[in-house]
Amino acid sequence: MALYSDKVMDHFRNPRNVGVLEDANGIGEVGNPVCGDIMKMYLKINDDEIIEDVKFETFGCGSAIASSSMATELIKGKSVEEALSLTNKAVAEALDGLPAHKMHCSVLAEEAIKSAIDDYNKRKNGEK
Amino acid sequence: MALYSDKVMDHFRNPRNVGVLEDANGIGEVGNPVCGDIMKMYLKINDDEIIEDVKFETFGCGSAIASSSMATELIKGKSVEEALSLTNKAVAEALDGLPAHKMHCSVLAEEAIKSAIDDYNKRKNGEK
Amino acid sequence: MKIYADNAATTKMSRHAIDAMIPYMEEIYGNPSSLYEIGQEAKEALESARERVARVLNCEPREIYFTSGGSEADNQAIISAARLGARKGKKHIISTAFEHHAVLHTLNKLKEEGFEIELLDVHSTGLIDPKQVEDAIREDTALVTIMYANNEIGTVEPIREIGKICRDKGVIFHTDAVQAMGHVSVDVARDNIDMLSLSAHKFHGPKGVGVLFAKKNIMLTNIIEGGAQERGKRAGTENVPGIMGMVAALEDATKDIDGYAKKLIPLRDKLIEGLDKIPYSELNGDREHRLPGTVNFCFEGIEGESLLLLLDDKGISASSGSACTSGSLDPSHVLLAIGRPHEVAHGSLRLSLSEDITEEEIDYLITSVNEVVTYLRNMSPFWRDLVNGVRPHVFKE
Amino acid sequence: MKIYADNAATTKMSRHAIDAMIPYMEEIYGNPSSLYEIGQEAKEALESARERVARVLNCEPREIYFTSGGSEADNQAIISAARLGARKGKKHIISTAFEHHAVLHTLNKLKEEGFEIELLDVHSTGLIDPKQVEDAIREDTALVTIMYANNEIGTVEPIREIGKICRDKGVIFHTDAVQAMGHVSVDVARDNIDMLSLSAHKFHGPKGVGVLFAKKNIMLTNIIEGGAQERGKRAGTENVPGIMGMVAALEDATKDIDGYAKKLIPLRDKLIEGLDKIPYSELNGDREHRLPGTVNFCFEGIEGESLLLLLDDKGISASSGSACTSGSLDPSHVLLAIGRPHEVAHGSLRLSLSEDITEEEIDYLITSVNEVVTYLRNMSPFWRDLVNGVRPHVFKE
Ligand SMILES: Cc1ncc(COP(=O)(O)O)c(C=O)c1O
Ligand SMILES: Cc1ncc(COP(=O)(O)O)c(C=O)c1O
Repeated sequence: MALYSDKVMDHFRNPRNVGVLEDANGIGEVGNPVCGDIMKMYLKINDDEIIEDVKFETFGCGSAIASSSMATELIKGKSVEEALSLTNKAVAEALDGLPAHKMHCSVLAEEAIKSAIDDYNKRKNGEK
Repeated sequence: MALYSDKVMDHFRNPRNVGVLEDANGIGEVGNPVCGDIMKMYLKINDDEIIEDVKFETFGCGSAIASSSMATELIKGKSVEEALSLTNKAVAEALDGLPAHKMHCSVLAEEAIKSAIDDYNKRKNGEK
Repeated sequence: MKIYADNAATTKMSRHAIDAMIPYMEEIYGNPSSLYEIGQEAKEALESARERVARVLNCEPREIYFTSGGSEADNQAIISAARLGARKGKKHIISTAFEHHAVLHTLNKLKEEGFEIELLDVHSTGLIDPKQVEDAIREDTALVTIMYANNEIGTVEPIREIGKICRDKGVIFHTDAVQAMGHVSVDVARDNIDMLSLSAHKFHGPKGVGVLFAKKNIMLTNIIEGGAQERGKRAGTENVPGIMGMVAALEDATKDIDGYAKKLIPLRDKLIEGLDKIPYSELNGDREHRLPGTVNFCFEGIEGESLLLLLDDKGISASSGSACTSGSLDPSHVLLAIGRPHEVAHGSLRLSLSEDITEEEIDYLITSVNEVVTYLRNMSPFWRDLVNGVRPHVFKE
Repeated sequence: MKIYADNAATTKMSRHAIDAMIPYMEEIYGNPSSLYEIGQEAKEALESARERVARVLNCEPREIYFTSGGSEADNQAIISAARLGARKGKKHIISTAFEHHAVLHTLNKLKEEGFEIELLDVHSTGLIDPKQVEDAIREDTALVTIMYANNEIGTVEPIREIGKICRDKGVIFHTDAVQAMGHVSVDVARDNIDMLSLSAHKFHGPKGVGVLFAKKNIMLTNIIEGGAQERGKRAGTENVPGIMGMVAALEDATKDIDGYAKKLIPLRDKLIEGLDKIPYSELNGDREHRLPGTVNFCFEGIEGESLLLLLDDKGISASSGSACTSGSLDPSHVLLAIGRPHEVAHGSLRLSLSEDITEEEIDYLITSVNEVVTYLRNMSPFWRDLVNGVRPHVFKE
């Protein structure tokens, strides 16, 4: 009944995979500073379409940071297809739940991944 | 700052001159039970127009009983003229004051005396 | 002997209720809207208090709103139902003639706004017949508000049956349960209640805190606007210590309602029988359908305030419906509503007992009232007129 | 180290205030409307409390009404003035854009009823110029309501001058002094104030109790109808323990305002200087005209809630105007009112000190905020964009 679950607080206090991935081949950014949150995902996807490495940067509240951290953990080592099927609900559940008015943070995490994979696909197809 | 002054409580707890005066020659009654107070004054006035004895009966609140008691004390042994000049304010002051919404009790005491003297005058003049 | 017999006015706080408040005054003082630890601890306490109140009333936690007392809860319930009704063109409200002023004055305000207020007759018994409610409900009835138990004479209304009728007809039903809670069993589901008011200081909790229960489908209107506390329906930093004290008291007061009744009713009945022996006296309100601890009598020929003052001298705290004690010109509207004439209503006495009353104290109450009534009658010209037949008696001897 | 730096949200009750409540919870529990001894004792306490509050505010006891808190007082003051105005056809109300929601939401309600609400600009300083009030007052102005001190940024308004203008023009002037009381000198006579609101828990008193001061010529409208308490203007059994606790706290909080300022202002200024050294940060609200204990900063590139949570981990309790902590979608209306863009307003921090803060604690606050801001900026893509010049900075370094 505290604001956040212990899982959320753990991922907020000790976020996994924070930072920039210099050799990322898929980068996605969602959100906007006017609303108070931005999430940026860096993916390194290998030739087998496996996410070899992932990092994030987040400007936002505790649950935004925790959602980013959890999302990176959930997709690291997974295939692009698997990553694409990750829902915001799965992120929230992995965090032992989020307060109702904070669910949008998990949505942001899902969208950041999709956006990064989208970027990866565009680069692959030479659109970028 | 209690509801009533010590004087009021003393006259309420130990009312002076309570009862009926069998040989009264002036009796006055004011107030009415619907309003919650009736005061009845019995006067024995001698030939020198001095109030030799006085008694009262009261149906009413604490300050009504105390006002009656104090009023009888203030007029006992006084001349009819002096009794007629007794104001409700004098009764209230003698009681060290009454709460604003209880001032009407002292008015009742003044009126009861006037009514009893009126009765005495009427009897004297053979109107009764 | 010292006997506090005015528990319907307010109660002594229980040690348990006081102890439940202290930590929230001393240590867990954070604002429940804050993020940091002592704020969140206060918030947890607040939400657990809401759950505990909901458990007692048999409703959902989100149907519980904390207020500053019974008056505020009554005001908000009635205003909310009126606003909801008005939106659908419903401007008829049913209530009774002997509600608490928190209800009646709010209804008066609505009357000035164009609502039609129908006050049901409460008869000489102080009881509503559910049939009256059934007959009074119209297409445009916005609300039925009827108290669970009356604060002056202690009669307990057939709330469950009234609730059933309202539920069947789809009319919002509010009950002021300020006097009932802790004294009779109250269950908003069983009793078909849509809205209900409570005040903590009536059941050994703190002053200045209460509850409004409102079913989740009822959209409340704010009485106090501001911050988003209480789901946005009651602004103001939450009185966490008060709420914690209230909940502790509420649980204690409701945990053994049957035992409470079993203990208190025989003592109450003994008191009624004792006072009934005083000539020209009469119990106010129905003999059976009454709170386990409330007794109200009228005594002919005396006035209530003097009675109270002399009882106070004997260590007894009680109240009266006399105009002198109400601060208005008329005696209690409740006694007038059950048909007592003014002159008798002035001579009323309410004794409201607490659970720890003893048989010895009951005897002392009876003896003392008897003495004081006799003493006052002896100096009352009104009483003299009654016994001399100059004026007619109202009661039988 | 544990530092409670959210005294603007609520305060720790003083031992003195708690001790002042206890006898009224344990022993003198009577209802002040009762005649008997413990009722009259409670009544005496209540009336002496009223006198003591009046002495502090410099008004008459009968001009003091006890309420359930600052929100209720604000609501009642504004509604009352509006009703008085409307009777004379005056439906224009002047206020500011950064009032507390208890004021703003009440004004919104009046707007829906047809009142014209004019919210004065508070500039980047968070200060009203009295001239603005003078220019805004019209023939049909019913009320000017301007807060004494702002709860988020701590600026103190020129209330005395504003009061003078209103008095000269015959317009009712209300001020929400909830944040000012106990921190700066408040005197309703000197300051030409007609109505004023207080909340006890902001000056080390209990939660759930407050004061509405209203000059004796101002006829209040009831927010809560019912019994005749508070001269008929605020129904509900009086919260005597709460009121006694409030008065004790009020006297303590006001007895040495100069000493308080002298002690706290240098520490506050040290804190401001320390935080000002953090690059791309800026103090919110005027540097000089501010409460002795309130400091509010915006930090570019970070969000307030994460800042608070990490400070909490370091034992620091603070607050933010971030949308995430306000529960609404937009960041603080106060920060927007002083012209902060949304993205900066989200990154705000309010530290409100209590008198017992030490210099060592100030140092700890500065170091901790510095650390946390740096840490959060390092994981913020927004900050990266700012330092890389992708987005423009709002503040100078
Ligand atoms: C300026 C101001 N006005 C009014 C209030 C409302 O006070 P309360 O929450 O005690 O009702 C507050 C505090 O929340 C405040 O800071
Ligand atoms: C039946 C009833 N309703 C409402 C109230 C109001 O409660 P409070 O005075 O706590 O606001 C009372 C008590 O005064 C009451 O007896």
